[in-house]
Amino acid sequence: MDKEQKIFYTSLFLSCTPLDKKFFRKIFDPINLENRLLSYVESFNTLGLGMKIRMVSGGYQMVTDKDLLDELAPYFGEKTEALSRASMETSAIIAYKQPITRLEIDEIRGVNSSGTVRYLLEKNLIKVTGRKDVPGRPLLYSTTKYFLEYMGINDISELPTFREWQELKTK
Amino acid sequence: MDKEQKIFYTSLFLSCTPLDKKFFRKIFDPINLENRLLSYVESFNTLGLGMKIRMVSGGYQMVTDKDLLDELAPYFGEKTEALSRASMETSAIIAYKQPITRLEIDEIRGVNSSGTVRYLLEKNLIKVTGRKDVPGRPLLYSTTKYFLEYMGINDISELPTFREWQELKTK
Amino acid sequence: MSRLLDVSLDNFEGPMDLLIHLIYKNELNIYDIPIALISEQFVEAVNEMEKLDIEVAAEFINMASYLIYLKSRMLLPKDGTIGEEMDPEEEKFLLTQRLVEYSFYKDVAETLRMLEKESGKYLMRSSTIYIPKEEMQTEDPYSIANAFFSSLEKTNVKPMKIEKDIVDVADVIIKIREIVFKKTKLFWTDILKTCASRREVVISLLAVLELMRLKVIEAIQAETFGEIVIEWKGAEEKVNG
Repeated sequence: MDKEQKIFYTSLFLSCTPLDKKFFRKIFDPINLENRLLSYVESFNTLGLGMKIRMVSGGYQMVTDKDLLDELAPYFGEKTEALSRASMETSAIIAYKQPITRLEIDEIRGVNSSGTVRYLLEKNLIKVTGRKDVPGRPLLYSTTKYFLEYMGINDISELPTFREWQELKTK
Repeated sequence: MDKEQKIFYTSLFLSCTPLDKKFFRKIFDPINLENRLLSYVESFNTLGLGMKIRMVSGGYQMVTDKDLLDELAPYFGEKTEALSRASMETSAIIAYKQPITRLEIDEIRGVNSSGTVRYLLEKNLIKVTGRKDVPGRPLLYSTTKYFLEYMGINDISELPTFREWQELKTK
Repeated sequence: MSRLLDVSLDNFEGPMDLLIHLIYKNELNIYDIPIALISEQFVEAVNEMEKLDIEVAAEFINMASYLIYLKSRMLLPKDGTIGEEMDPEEEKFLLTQRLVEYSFYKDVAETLRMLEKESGKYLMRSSTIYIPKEEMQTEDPYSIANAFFSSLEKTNVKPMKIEKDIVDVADVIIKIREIVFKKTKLFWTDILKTCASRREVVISLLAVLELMRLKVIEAIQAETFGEIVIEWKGAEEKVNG
């Protein structure tokens, strides 16, 4: 293996973000470079080490194999900040009652939810989906696709029903 | 290549700090594990990809080859300034006499070491490991795992002993 | 002789370091240092520094006076007095030990310097890569259901419905007085649960403050944002109750 190939691999190893072709044109002989890089990528990926080089947005990135994610996630999964109780409660109300106005959320929770709603909007867990046809035309909120992803479900209908919840609770 | 080997490589790829045997004992079958890990290290290092797995501070770490330093350093080298003589001397004393109080360090060095001790604490090369059971209950200091990593050794016992040093001196 | 000190004081980590330097310069045996010679040179070095207007650290001055004292003791004949004065041979032995130990650590520091240099040739990533959370399951549907239905339940079992728009402080004081009297000790959040509106929460807080002022109850908060414990203090009534 020649030095260029090694530098290609180690550069991708040291950089956790993708490195674009411009970067390699700067440090390597640019003539016919792309072909060489492609062959480096291929020979690396055929090694099947568990990590591989993928091409993204005009660059290269060293990543782990998809099928190792389950094993690696417990140790290298991004630290998620858990939702606060208020956020959990509010997003749950929105999930079950969507589309819903802020006033209706407040009524169920018994407290003002404007701060929490703003937080959930920022976190992309809920979104505005229209206005309710009542005086004042208040905004209506619904959960997002990301909310489903975050909760690990495919569809809102997968959420437990009241009866199922009661059964689970008493167990 | 089996899944265990791939997970070993990708874990080392993802982690910037050395992963110790304890970590792998948790996720792999612990029987005969060390031998398997050693063979994984060897087969990785013989690939000559530019990065290699080194054994340091009682664990494994993926690093780049020494001979690529000049090429990689301009882009990825973090400029860390070398330790001062006072820091070296102080950390040497702590390494051999740990756990040790600051006063005991001062006595050996013949000077006040408080600034140096604070610097080493900030650099995570030493840590507080308790209090000495003497009047005033002064803090005790020991070297950290990072100290081993920084020096590229597995264990303090790899440093020369006083006896070895004396023999060399009197020769 | 002063040429021995060809480096400035800044280059020495301390008096021990300077002593070691002098021993090496004179090619002396560290295990049998001629105290007279070494103390002369040491003092001269310190004087030199003072002449150069370098601020000499107290450690150097201390060591210089110690060496002079040791030298003078060694010149005096042994008079047999034991205990009150130091035994110069014993002192020399202790100084030798300290010097040997220090010179060991000085050499280890050199070893570490080499290790540092070697280890520095390996590059590693400065941060661990974390797998983005989109690829992982973070909350489960049950927790969402639990949050929703629990909040519904909470609304259903509201114990008090204050009909009138304006909540009267006097009423709330009576209510809280009753609750605290019954339970003797409870949390502020227990009182919150009995509140039907935000307005009532505010008035309940005022009521608690008023009852504290009247020394009927006592409220303690152990830490910032921690739970507030409310305790009955109206002793005369509690005896009867």
